[in-house]
Amino acid sequence: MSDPVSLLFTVLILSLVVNIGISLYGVFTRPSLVKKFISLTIFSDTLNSFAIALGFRRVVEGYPSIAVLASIPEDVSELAVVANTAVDPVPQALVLTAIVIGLAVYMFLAGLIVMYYRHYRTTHVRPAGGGSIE
Amino acid sequence: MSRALSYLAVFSMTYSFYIVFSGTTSLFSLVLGSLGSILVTVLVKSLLISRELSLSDIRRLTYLVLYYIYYMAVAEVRAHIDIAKIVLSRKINISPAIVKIPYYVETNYGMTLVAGSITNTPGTIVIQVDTGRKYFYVHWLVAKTFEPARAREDISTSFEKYSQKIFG
Amino acid sequence: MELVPISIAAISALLSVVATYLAVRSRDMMSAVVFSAIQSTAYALIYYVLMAPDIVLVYVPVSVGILPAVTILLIKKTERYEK
Amino acid sequence: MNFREVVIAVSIALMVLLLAYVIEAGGLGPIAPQRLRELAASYLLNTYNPWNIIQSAQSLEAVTAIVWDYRGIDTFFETSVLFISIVGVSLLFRGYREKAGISNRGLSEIVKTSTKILSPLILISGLSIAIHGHLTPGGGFQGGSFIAVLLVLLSVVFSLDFVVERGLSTSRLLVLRSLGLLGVLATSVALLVVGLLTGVNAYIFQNMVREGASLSMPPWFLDRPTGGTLLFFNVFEALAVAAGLSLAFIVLSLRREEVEEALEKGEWYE
Amino acid sequence: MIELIDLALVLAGLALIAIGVFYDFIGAIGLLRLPNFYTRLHAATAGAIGGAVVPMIGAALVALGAEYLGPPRFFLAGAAFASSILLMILAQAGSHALARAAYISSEAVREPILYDALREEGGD
Amino acid sequence: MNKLLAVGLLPLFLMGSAFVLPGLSLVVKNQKFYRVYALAVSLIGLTIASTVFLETLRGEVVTYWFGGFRPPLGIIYIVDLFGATLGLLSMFILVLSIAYSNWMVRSRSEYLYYTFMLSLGAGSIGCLYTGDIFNFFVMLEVLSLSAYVLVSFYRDNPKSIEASIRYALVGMVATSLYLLAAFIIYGSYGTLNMADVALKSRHPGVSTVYSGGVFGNITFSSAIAIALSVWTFTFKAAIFPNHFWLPDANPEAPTPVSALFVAVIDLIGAYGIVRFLFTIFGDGSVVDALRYDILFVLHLLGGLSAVVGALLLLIQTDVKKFIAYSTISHMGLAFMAITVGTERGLAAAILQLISNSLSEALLFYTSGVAIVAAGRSIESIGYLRKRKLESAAFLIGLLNLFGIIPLLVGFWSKVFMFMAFLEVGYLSSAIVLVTSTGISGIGYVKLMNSLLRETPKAREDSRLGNTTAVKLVIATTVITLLALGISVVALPRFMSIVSEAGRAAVDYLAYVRAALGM
Repeated sequence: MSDPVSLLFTVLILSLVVNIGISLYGVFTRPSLVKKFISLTIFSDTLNSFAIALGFRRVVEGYPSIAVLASIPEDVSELAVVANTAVDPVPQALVLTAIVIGLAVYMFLAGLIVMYYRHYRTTHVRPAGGGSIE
Repeated sequence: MSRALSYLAVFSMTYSFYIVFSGTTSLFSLVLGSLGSILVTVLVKSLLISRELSLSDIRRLTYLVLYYIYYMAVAEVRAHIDIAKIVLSRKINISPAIVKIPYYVETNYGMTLVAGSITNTPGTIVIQVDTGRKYFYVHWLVAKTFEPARAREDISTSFEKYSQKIFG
Repeated sequence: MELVPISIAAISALLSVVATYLAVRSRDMMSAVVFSAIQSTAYALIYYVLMAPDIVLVYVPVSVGILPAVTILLIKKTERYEK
Repeated sequence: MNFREVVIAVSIALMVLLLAYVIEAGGLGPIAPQRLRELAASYLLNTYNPWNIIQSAQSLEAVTAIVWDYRGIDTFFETSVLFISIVGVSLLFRGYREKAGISNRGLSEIVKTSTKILSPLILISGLSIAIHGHLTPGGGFQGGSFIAVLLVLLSVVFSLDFVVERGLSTSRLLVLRSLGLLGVLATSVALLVVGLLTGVNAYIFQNMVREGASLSMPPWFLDRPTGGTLLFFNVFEALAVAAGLSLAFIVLSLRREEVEEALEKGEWYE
Repeated sequence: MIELIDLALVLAGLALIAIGVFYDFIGAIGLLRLPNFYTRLHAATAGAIGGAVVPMIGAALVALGAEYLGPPRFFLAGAAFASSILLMILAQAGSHALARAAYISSEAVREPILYDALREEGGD
Repeated sequence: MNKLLAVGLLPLFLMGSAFVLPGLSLVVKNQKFYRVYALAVSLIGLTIASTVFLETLRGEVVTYWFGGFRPPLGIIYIVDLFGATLGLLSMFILVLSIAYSNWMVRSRSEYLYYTFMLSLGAGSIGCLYTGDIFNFFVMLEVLSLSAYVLVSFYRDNPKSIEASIRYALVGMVATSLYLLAAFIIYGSYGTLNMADVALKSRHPGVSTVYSGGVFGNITFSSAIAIALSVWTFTFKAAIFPNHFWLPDANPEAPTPVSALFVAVIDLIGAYGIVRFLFTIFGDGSVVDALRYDILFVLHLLGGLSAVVGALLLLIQTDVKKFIAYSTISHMGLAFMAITVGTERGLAAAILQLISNSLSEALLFYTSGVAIVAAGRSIESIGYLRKRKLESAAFLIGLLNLFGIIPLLVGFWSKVFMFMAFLEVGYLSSAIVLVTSTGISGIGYVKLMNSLLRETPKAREDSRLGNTTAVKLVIATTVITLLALGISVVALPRFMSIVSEAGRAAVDYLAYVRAALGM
């Protein structure tokens, strides 16, 4: 923990974790569906950021590079150079998928909320139907 | 002939932007990009050009370049110095007004060029355009006159002169 | 050397906590959208610093562009204030 | 703050504390480590590796290679989730009349002309991002969302009527979306179909030569690698995403009267 | 000779960038000091043209002069120049659309204003 | 490993056939075409699923490498007897439901309805076949989103929209938590392959090709990953504290979809629990101590939801809600059997899942006829009195759920569960089983009673004129129920298959060997 970079990184990850908490609180306690919707987008964004932070690494000297080969390599040894400096590409690929999936669900949810408003003339969760939203 | 020319104009604009945007000259990018540009040209040509082009339009293009240089050099510098003076002076000394000024260019492109030039010089912003009666409504930071004809002389005469030559 | 980018990331993460809190607490939906856009921008900065340009290219149109646009459409079609 | 909210807040706080503890206790390895995970190193070593083509995707960009080749089926179903969502939205608003009453005013002539000039530039930059997906950061989804932004811009600046008159009605957009997805599907089974026809072993989502499967997509186009299937995936995905996102936006921005009219002539059988 | 031209290009570019910094500053102060939405928009225009287009051209000149960058410098210059042109199109359309929307919806305060031709004719 | 192309092709085929439909809608306007199309597609799907089942029946674990990459590098589908059995079950119910929809669903947008039916099938098969933790998440989303859309299919009904929103909001949180679990597993195990994780959770020192060794303190991370994913699965399976969505969403969906819910979504919840707690983090893994606690808690929750479901079922006046609560009760029983932790318990749970899915579907199919004619109240069941086949089938479905006729599979599943509880000495669980059966029995008798009092038709509906399709579907389901019940007694091979399926879920070594080719 004496290392300042680790300390800053801990700050980053802990604030993401706090964000998870705040947004989940918003999803479960706010009465307005739109507010729930916004909180939900923040929630899944935070999970994605968490994964990106997982994929980050430090290199012996300098700053890590992106997971892209800058030019067409001439022989095998150039590949090892990239593997020694690049960040982890797997979480990025997973997050790419997760972002698109999230967008898909949110668009449908938005349509549902508009329809809900057409029927009930409010975006607040109705207490009827035997219970609250969660 | 003239039809092909209009396609060519849109194509060259698209393709040159593509080359600058992608930033490579590898054959891969050039060939695929030309295919893509042809596709885009076919898609948007009717949106962009209502009147087919002719060779005389080359002359117009030269005017466009000249106009651009003049515009950057003279009008913008003057307007920028003015607004710097206003902002930095001890007491803000402005007399804002919305004035009506007529315009005489024929095409929408010409109108947009004039309006864009007016808006891009600090101190004047086109708030509304009346394409039927051909009037701009301009918000003027330091209005010298409320008279349409006089205001036109102060604001847009020089822009319009070139715009008429370029777009008719 | 690597201290500067990491501190940018840490600061924007802290900023995002504030933005998230305000977005969840505010009663005006429009300002909630604005705060969530601020939070998204902070995240985009984090992704950029953490060397994920692909994610930035997806995230900026989606979370700073499309989703706020959809949310604003949603608010215009429904109601603006929470009880 | 009633009792329920307190319970929820406490349980969420507990979860957050637990998560923080797990991270701090090294549950995910050291924070900001120097070592790379072995799997990530394998991907980085193989993403462009003509000397060991059996595990290579022939793509300079590792993320696109993972997204469309190593984990291709993930991405296929990811894009079908988007498809389901978009078709779901249009199912939700089914029965509206497209042309009636949609605003045909748009913004002023100045903005319209500026948008006209910009439209080919936005289109070509979206295409460029998609075409170079396997060479530089970016890819099909990114390019597609660029193009979708143009269609959204057109429908805002010129009005929906204008977009529909130009042949991009919602039903056409849905067909375009389907076509893009069918392109993705066709690319993913292309080598399999060839293999079945010629009696050679091949895999679903096969790209280059693999263990016991000798077929391969073209690895090079002129002077750059194509990443085999990746180029086709990116282009088709860009088409699908552009059509899909603009479709969803148009449907979501329908005005109240139209939707209500559709609701009134409802068709609710049980 | 070529070095001299390069140097001149770089110096001219740096001068343009310096002007850009100055006008960004002007734009910021103007946003604070000017009284209402419409007048502030003028300051923002100064920030967009003087503060973004001009330094972009400066960056193009610097890139052209920086020979050690090799052939990619032409792309840098081209990209910077192209974005300056794009900015000029976008900035005017954006300012105009903002002003028009604000005027039509009457969201922004119009005062102080000496004369309003648009209102006298009933708008639109 | 290209042994069985069918495994990899099935979800892709279903999804691809769904893609075509919106495009076809411009060409073919006649909605009848889409009914035939969907039925044909799902029948082909059923054929493929049974091929896979027959292959795994030979004691093999079938794998398919997508893109030809070796496992930790690429995604693989890996199907053991357990997954194949459940896959066959859900495809079977999908075919029945689509055939039933041909009769029941009338809309101008029928082609879209079938799009979602097919994608629902693709999602469930993908979940059951996949051998990758992140791919499981993607398929879970395919499944969930199709379900949200189908619940809101009658969008003119305010209740459908409301139910869909409630379901979608919490469902999104649940799947996101699973996503977090997947990220955490990647973070600490450095791999996403289920078999790879299963191997490393038992032997942390092992280093596999491509993915190397573990990366962090796997005890902590496995614990939190299990906690998060188990929460998701209890939500999907509608177990007690997370059961609230099922009685909301299920009745508001079109009846064929309600019938499908049990066999598709609840089933995935149970499957996920078994995969995670038995195959991946099973016996002998680093989280052994915690695993027993979680199993115990789940056992408790299963018992609670069995009793609560049975109690709430008594007060329902809506027949679809009644069946939904009966589902909750029976899923609770299945969970109790799963979390006993023995192979016998798993076998009993599989039998219970099969019996429950079939009979709940049967109840929905038969009551659907009554609902069309006379509305959704419990009394409307009386309409069936004139229709011999339907009323007999309804009775059989109820008796199967009640579990007192030895001819039906429901009886045997309860017997095996009882034996499984006694084997490990869970006397109180056995008592809970009997009690919940008794309580729900009261409800079933009430329903049978309303079958006796004839209700007249409340509305004219053209669909009631021609019910051949319904009769076919109902007859098929009844025959399956009877055949299964009889084969439990008469065919010793049948029970050994069920036990093998249970054993396959526990036998992680065979799973890992097949996946990693060791």
